[in-house]
Amino acid sequence: MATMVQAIRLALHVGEERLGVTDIFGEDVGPPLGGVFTQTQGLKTAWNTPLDERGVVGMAMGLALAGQRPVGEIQFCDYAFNTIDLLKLAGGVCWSSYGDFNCPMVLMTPVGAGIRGSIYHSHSFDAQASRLPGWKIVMPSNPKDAYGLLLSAIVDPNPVMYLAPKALLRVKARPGEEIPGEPGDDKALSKMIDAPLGDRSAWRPDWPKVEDLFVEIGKARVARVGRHVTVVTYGRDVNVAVAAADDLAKDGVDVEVIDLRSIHPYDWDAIKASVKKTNRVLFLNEDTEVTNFGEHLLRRTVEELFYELHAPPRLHAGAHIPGIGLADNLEHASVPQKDSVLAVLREIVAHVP
Amino acid sequence: MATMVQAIRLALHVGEERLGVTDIFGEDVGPPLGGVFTQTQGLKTAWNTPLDERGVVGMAMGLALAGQRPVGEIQFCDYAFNTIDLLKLAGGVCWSSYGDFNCPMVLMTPVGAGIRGSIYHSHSFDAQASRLPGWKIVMPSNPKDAYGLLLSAIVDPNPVMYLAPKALLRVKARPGEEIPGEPGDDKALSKMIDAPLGDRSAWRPDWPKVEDLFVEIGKARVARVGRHVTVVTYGRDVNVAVAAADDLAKDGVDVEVIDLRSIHPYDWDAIKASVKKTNRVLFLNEDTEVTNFGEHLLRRTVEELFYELHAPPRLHAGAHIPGIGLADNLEHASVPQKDSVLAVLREIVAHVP
Amino acid sequence: MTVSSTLTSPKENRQLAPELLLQVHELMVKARVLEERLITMYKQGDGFFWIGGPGEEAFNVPLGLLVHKGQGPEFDYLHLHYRSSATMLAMGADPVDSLRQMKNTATDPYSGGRNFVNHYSIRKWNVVPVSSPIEVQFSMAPGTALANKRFPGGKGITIVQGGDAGTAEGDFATCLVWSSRKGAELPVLMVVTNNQWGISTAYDGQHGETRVSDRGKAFGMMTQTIDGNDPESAYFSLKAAMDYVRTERRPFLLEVMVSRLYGHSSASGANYVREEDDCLAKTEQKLVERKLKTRQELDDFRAKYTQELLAASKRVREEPMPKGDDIYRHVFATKNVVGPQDGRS
Amino acid sequence: MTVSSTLTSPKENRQLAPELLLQVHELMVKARVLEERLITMYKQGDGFFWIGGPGEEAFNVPLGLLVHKGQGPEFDYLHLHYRSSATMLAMGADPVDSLRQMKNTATDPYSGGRNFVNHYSIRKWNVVPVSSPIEVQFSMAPGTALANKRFPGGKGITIVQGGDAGTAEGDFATCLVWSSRKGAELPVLMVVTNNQWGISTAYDGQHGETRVSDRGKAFGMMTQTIDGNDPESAYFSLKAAMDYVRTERRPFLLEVMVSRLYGHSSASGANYVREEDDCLAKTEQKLVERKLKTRQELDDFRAKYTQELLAASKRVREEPMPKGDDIYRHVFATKNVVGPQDGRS
Ligand SMILES: Cc1ncc(C[n+]2csc(CCOP(=O)(O)OP(=O)(O)O)c2C)c(N)n1
Ligand SMILES: Cc1ncc(C[n+]2csc(CCOP(=O)(O)OP(=O)(O)O)c2C)c(N)n1
Ligand SMILES: [Mg+2]
Ligand SMILES: [Mg+2]
Repeated sequence: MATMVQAIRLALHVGEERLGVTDIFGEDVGPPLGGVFTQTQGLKTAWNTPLDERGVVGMAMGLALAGQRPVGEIQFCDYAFNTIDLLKLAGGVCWSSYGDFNCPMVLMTPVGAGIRGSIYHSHSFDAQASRLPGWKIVMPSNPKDAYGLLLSAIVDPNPVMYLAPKALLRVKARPGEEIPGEPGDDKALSKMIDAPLGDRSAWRPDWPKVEDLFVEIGKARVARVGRHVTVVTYGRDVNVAVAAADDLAKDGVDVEVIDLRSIHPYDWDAIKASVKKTNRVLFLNEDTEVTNFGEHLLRRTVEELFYELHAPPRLHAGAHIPGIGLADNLEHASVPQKDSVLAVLREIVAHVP
Repeated sequence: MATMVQAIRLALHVGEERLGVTDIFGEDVGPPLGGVFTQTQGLKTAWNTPLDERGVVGMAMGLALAGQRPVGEIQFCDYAFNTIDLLKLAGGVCWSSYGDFNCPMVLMTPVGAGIRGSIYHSHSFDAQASRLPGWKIVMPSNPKDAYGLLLSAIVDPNPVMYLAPKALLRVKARPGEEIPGEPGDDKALSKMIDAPLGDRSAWRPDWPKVEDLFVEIGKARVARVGRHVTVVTYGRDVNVAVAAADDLAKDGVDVEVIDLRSIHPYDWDAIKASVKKTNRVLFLNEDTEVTNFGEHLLRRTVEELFYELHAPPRLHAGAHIPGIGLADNLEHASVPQKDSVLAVLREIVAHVP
Repeated sequence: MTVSSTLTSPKENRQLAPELLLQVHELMVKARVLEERLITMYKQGDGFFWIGGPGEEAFNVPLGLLVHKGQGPEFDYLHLHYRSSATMLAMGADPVDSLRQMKNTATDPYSGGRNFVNHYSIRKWNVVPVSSPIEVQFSMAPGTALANKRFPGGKGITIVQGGDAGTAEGDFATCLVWSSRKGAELPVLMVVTNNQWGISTAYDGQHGETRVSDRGKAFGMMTQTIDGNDPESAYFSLKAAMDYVRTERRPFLLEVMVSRLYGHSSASGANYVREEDDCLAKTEQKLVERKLKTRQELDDFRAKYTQELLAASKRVREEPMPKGDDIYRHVFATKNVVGPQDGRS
Repeated sequence: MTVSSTLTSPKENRQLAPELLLQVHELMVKARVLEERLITMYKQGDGFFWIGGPGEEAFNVPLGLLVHKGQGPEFDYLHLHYRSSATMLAMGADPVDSLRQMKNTATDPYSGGRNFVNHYSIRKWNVVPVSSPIEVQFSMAPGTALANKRFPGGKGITIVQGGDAGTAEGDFATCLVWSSRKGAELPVLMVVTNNQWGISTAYDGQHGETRVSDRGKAFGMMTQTIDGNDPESAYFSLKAAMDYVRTERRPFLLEVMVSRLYGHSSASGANYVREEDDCLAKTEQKLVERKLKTRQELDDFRAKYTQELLAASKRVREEPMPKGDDIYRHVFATKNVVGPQDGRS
C-alpha cells in the first residue's frame, strides 16, 4: 500500500510516461533530493530551480502557454504568498484572452499543520486558492485520491492547484485505497521507487506498472455514511472527522463525512444531498476562520437549504491569528483537533430546533 | 465641502504636521504628480519610489520597525497581490516576536470598480485584507470618514490598511460630512490645496487649519435608519444601498444601512443590534463572491442569530470571475448595481418565514 | 557582432536597402496613425482609456519584421508591453482590431471587449496575452524560452519587452537569473524600452544603474544599449542581437532608448510632447534627403491612411457590444488549444 | 580600502591583536558549542527542528563585535539570517535563550515558544524579528536604512544578511535597487553568506553570476567577495566595509564564502560534514601556532563550556511551556514600543 508521497510520485511518473508531462520542477525537486518530502525522487523530468517562487510560477505559465505540460512545486504553501498576482494571472489567461489561450499547468504544494512546522511550515492555502477564479483546486485525503486527482490535474486544460496535506504525506493507504497496479507489498514498493539513503547518483527507480485512474475534479466522496449530521471537509481533517465520528457512534450519533476532494469546482450536489438527509452540518477545515472557504459553503447552504436545517450550520476552522505557534499546546489550540470537532458536533446534534 | 481625495490629503497633512508622519511614498506619490488621484499633492514628506510594490511594503515595514511613521501607497490594489507574503509578515511582527516589536505603518490603496478600469484597475481587496491577522482594515464611504479614519490609522500602533473606494474619490461631501475646520467654499478649498495644471514647481499649498477628528477603528455608522431589513456594507456600496433604500421607501419598505467603515476589527455589536431589530439581512460588497468577507459576517450571523432571522440571510457580491471586463455591460454584470441590490432586497423582504 | 554599453557604435550606421526602409517607414506611419486614431477615439468618448506606443515605432517595426512568426515552440514567442502596436502591425495585425479593442466591442479578437487597448493575444503568432501588471511577462518568458530551446533543431526564441521603470520589479531580476543559469542558458531576448519615465516619475532619481543593460553583465549576458529613434541602426542592432540569441541559444539584454510622444496614457492627457525626439519625423527627413520620397508623397500617404482609419472607426462604432451574461464565458477552457489535446503524448 | 571581487587581497592578511583574536575565538567556541547543544537537543527530542550557523562563526563573530549596538535609528539595525547565532552571542545574547527557543518554552524571549530556534527578536539592540521566508529581510532593510540615514549626525547603518540561494528572489534585487538610487543612496551593508548550497541544491547550475557580489556593480555599489573562514581577514574586510557604509552613507555588497558544517538543518540530518572547511579548527591551529593557547587549554575550555550548556539545557527542560489560550496574545499591539507612543510629535 503506497503512502501519499509514493502515490504522488507514481502519478507524476505516469504523467511523464503517458500524459505528456514535460517538466517537474521547483526548489530541491530534482536530484539528488527529489523533494523535501521525497515526492519527486527518480522522475526523469524533475529538475531543481533557483530559490524563487515567482520564477517557479512564471516558468510553469510560460511552459504551459508554449504547449508543454509543466508540474511546478512550491516547497511549502507558506511561500506561495508572494505569487498571488501570478496565480491570478494564470487563472485569467483563458478569460482575458477570450479563449485564445489556455494555461494547462499544475502547481503542487504541501499545506497545513500537524508536523510542528511553526509559523512558516503550517499554513493552509484552501481559502486563498478558492479566491482564484479560473483555477481548479484539489486536495486529496488518501493515497488513492492523491494518485487519481493528480492524473486528472495533469490532463486538465486549466491551471490546477494540487494541495497536499503535509501531515498525511507519509501515511499509508488503508484497504480499498490501493493504486491499481501497485505491488501489494509495502517493502517491495519501497525498494522499487524510494531512493536509497546516501549516494544516489547511480540509483534508478524500477517503476511498477500502475494503471490509469482519473478521479474526476469536482466530485466529492462520502468518506463515512451517516444519518444525523454531516461534516463537509477535505484533506487532513477527513481523518479527524472520521475519528470523531467513530467516537460519536458509541453515543448512537451517526455522522456522515463528505470528503470534498475538489475545492473548486466543488460538489454542491453531494453537499446538498447530505444536508437534506441529516439536516445538520459542520464545515471543517484548518485555514484561518475569517473569510474562510467553509464560510462560502455555509453561505450557500443557508441560501439554498435554510428550511432544511434543524440547527444552525457551523464552521470549525483555524484561529484567526498570524501563524501557528511551535509549542504543542499552541499548535493544538490553533487548528481543529479531534476533541474540538467532537465538541462542536455534540453541540450541533444536541441542538433542539 | 471636500472631496474624498481632498479629505485624504488633509488628513495626511495633519499626519505630517501633528501626528509624526515621516514618509508618504509610493509610485507617483511625490512631486510633480502627487498621486494618480492627486491624493498626495503638496505634502512635504511625499516622495516617489521605484516601480516595485514589494519595495514599497518593505520600505514601510523597515521604517515602521525603526520607529518612523510611514504611509505607503500601492497605486492600485490590483498591484498588491505580489506582496501578500510581506503583508502577512507585517501583520505577524508583533505576534511572532511576542510583543517585542510592533509595526506602525499605514498602507493606502484605491480599490473597487466603477470607473471602467477593466481587468486591472477594478479589483477589490476587502476579502484578501480580512485574511491578514494582525492588520486593521478600514474603508471610508465619504470624505469625513476618510479624514477621520486616516487620522486614526496614522496613530494606531499596528499596521493599518486604508482601502479607498476609487469610484468615490472625486465625490464631494454631503451636508454633515464636513471636515472640522475646512473652508465652507469648495472653490476656496480647491484654490488652497489643489495643485494647478501645468508647471507646479513653484506651487505651495496653503493648508486650512483643520481640526482633529478620530473616527474610531472598529466602529460602524448607521448610514440610514430602517426597520424592515438591514444592509451591512462599506465603501462605494454604502451609497448604492442608500439609493436602493430610498427607492424601496416608496414601496413602504424601510431599509437600515450599516456602513461598517472598519473591516477588521468590525463592529459586531452594531450588526447584531440591527439584525435583532429587522430580522432580515443582506451583506453587500463588490469583491468576488467565493470566500468573501461578507460570508464571514453571514456565518457569524447564522451562528449567533439563527432564530432571530425571518428570512435566509443573503450575500450580494461580485461575480466569481478572473476580472472585471471593460465594456459597460460587463462591468455592470460583474459587481452589484442599484438594480441588482433592489432585486435582492425585494426577495428578502418578500420572504415569508 | 558589436556588444557594448554605449549608444550605437559607428559600424551600425549602415543603411537599410531602400525597399526595406520604405517598408519600415510605411509601417511606422500606419502605427503612428493608428495610435493617433485611438487617442482621438478616447477623446471623443469612443473608449474609456488609451495607452500605446507612439514614439517607439523605429524600434518596434523592425522587431515585428524580424520575428520568426508562427505557432508553437519552433517559432518566436512574444511577451509584449502595452506600447507594442507597431510590432503588431509589422507582423501583419489588422489595425481595425485595435479600434475594436479601444471601443471594447464584442468583436475585439484580443479580449472580447474585456481588456484595455493594446493588450493583444494572438495565439497563431505566439503573442501571449499582454496584461496590465508591469513586468510579470519577465517571469513567464523563461518558460516559453525553455520550450523554444528544447524544440529539436529549433531556431525559435523568446522576446520579452518592458519599460525602464518596470525593471525595478523583482520579475526583471527573475528573468536575468532564470535565463542565465550556467549550462542551462535560455534563448531570451530581453528588451527594455527606456523612455526615461514611469508615468510621472523620471528615470533619474530612481536608478543606481547608469544603463539598465549593465544589469545583465554580472550574469555573463550579452548586453547593449541602442538608439531606438533611428530605424536603421535599430534594425541592425536588433538583428544582430536576435541572431545571437537564435544561434547561440543564450540570453541577451537589449536596452533601447525611445521617446514617449503622447505622454504616459490618456490619464495624463495624451497630448503630443514637442520636447521628445520624433522618430517618424526623423525617418521622413531621411527619405526626403535620400530622395526616396517627396514631402508631398509622405503627406499624402499619411492623410490617406488617416482617412481609412477614420472610416474604419466609424464602422467599428456600429459593431455589437458584449452582453452582460457573457462574463462567465471562458472562465475555464474546455480543451487544450496551446498543446496536444488531452496532454497524452 | 580595498574593494575587489576577488578573494581576500594580501594586505588584508594582517593579524588581529592577540587579545582581540582570543576574544573572537572564545565567542566562536561558544557559538559552536551552542549550536552543537541545540542539535543534540533536537536529536534527543527536546525540540522539533534545528537550523543554525555552525561554520559561519569566523565571520559572524566579528560582525557581532563590530555592530554599533543600541536601540533606535542612531544605532545599527540588523536583519539577520537563521544562521546568525554567533553574531548574537558576540553582541551579548544569553545562549540559554536559544535553548529556550529550541525547546519552545514560554520563557523563550524571542517568540514565546512560537518560532523555530535561531529566529531572534531583540528590540533593545535593533535586531528585527528573523522570519523563515527567505530574503524578505532584503525588502525591509532599505526602510531601517532610511531611518539611519536621516538621523541627525548619525553613524548607524543597516546590516542585512542572507544566503546565496536566496539571492534569486526578487527581494535581493529590491534591496539593490532601493539602496543605490542616485542621490538617495542608503547606508546598507548587504551581506551574502555563500555556503554554495540552498538545502540540497548546489550553487553551480543555478547561477549565471560567477560571484554574487558582481550583482552590485551595475548599481554603482562597492562590492567584495571575502573568505569567511578566517576570522582575521573577515574582521578586517568587514570593518572596512562597515566603515565605508558608516562614513559614506552608501551601500556595500559583501559576499562571504562560508561553510555549512552540519548540513542544511535537522531535516537533512544535522551531522558534521567533514568535507567542509572548519573555521574553528583553523583558528585554533592559529592560536597554537602563535602560542596564544595550548591544545590542552583549548580542549578544556570547550569541554567546560559544553558542560555549562548541557546543565543549562537540563534546567530549561523544567521551564514552563506556553498554554493553548496564549495564541491570541499580541495579535495586536496596544502601544507603540518602537517609536513615540501615539505617533504625535
Ligand atoms: C505592477 C504594477 N504596478 C503599477 C502599475 C501602474 N503603472 C502602469 S504603467 C506604469 C509605469 C510604467 O513605466 P515603465 O515600466 O517605464 O513603462 P512605460 O509606461 O514608460 O513604457 C505604472 C506604475 C502597473 N500597471 N503594474
Ligand atoms: C521564500 C522561501 N522559499 C523557500 C523556503 C524553504 N527554504 C528554507 S532554507 C532554503 C534554502 C536557503 O538557501 P540559502 O539562501 O543559500 O541560505 P542557506 O540556508 O544556505 O544559508 C529554502 C529553499 C523558505 N524558507 N522561504
Ligand atoms: Mg518608461
Ligand atoms: Mg546557501
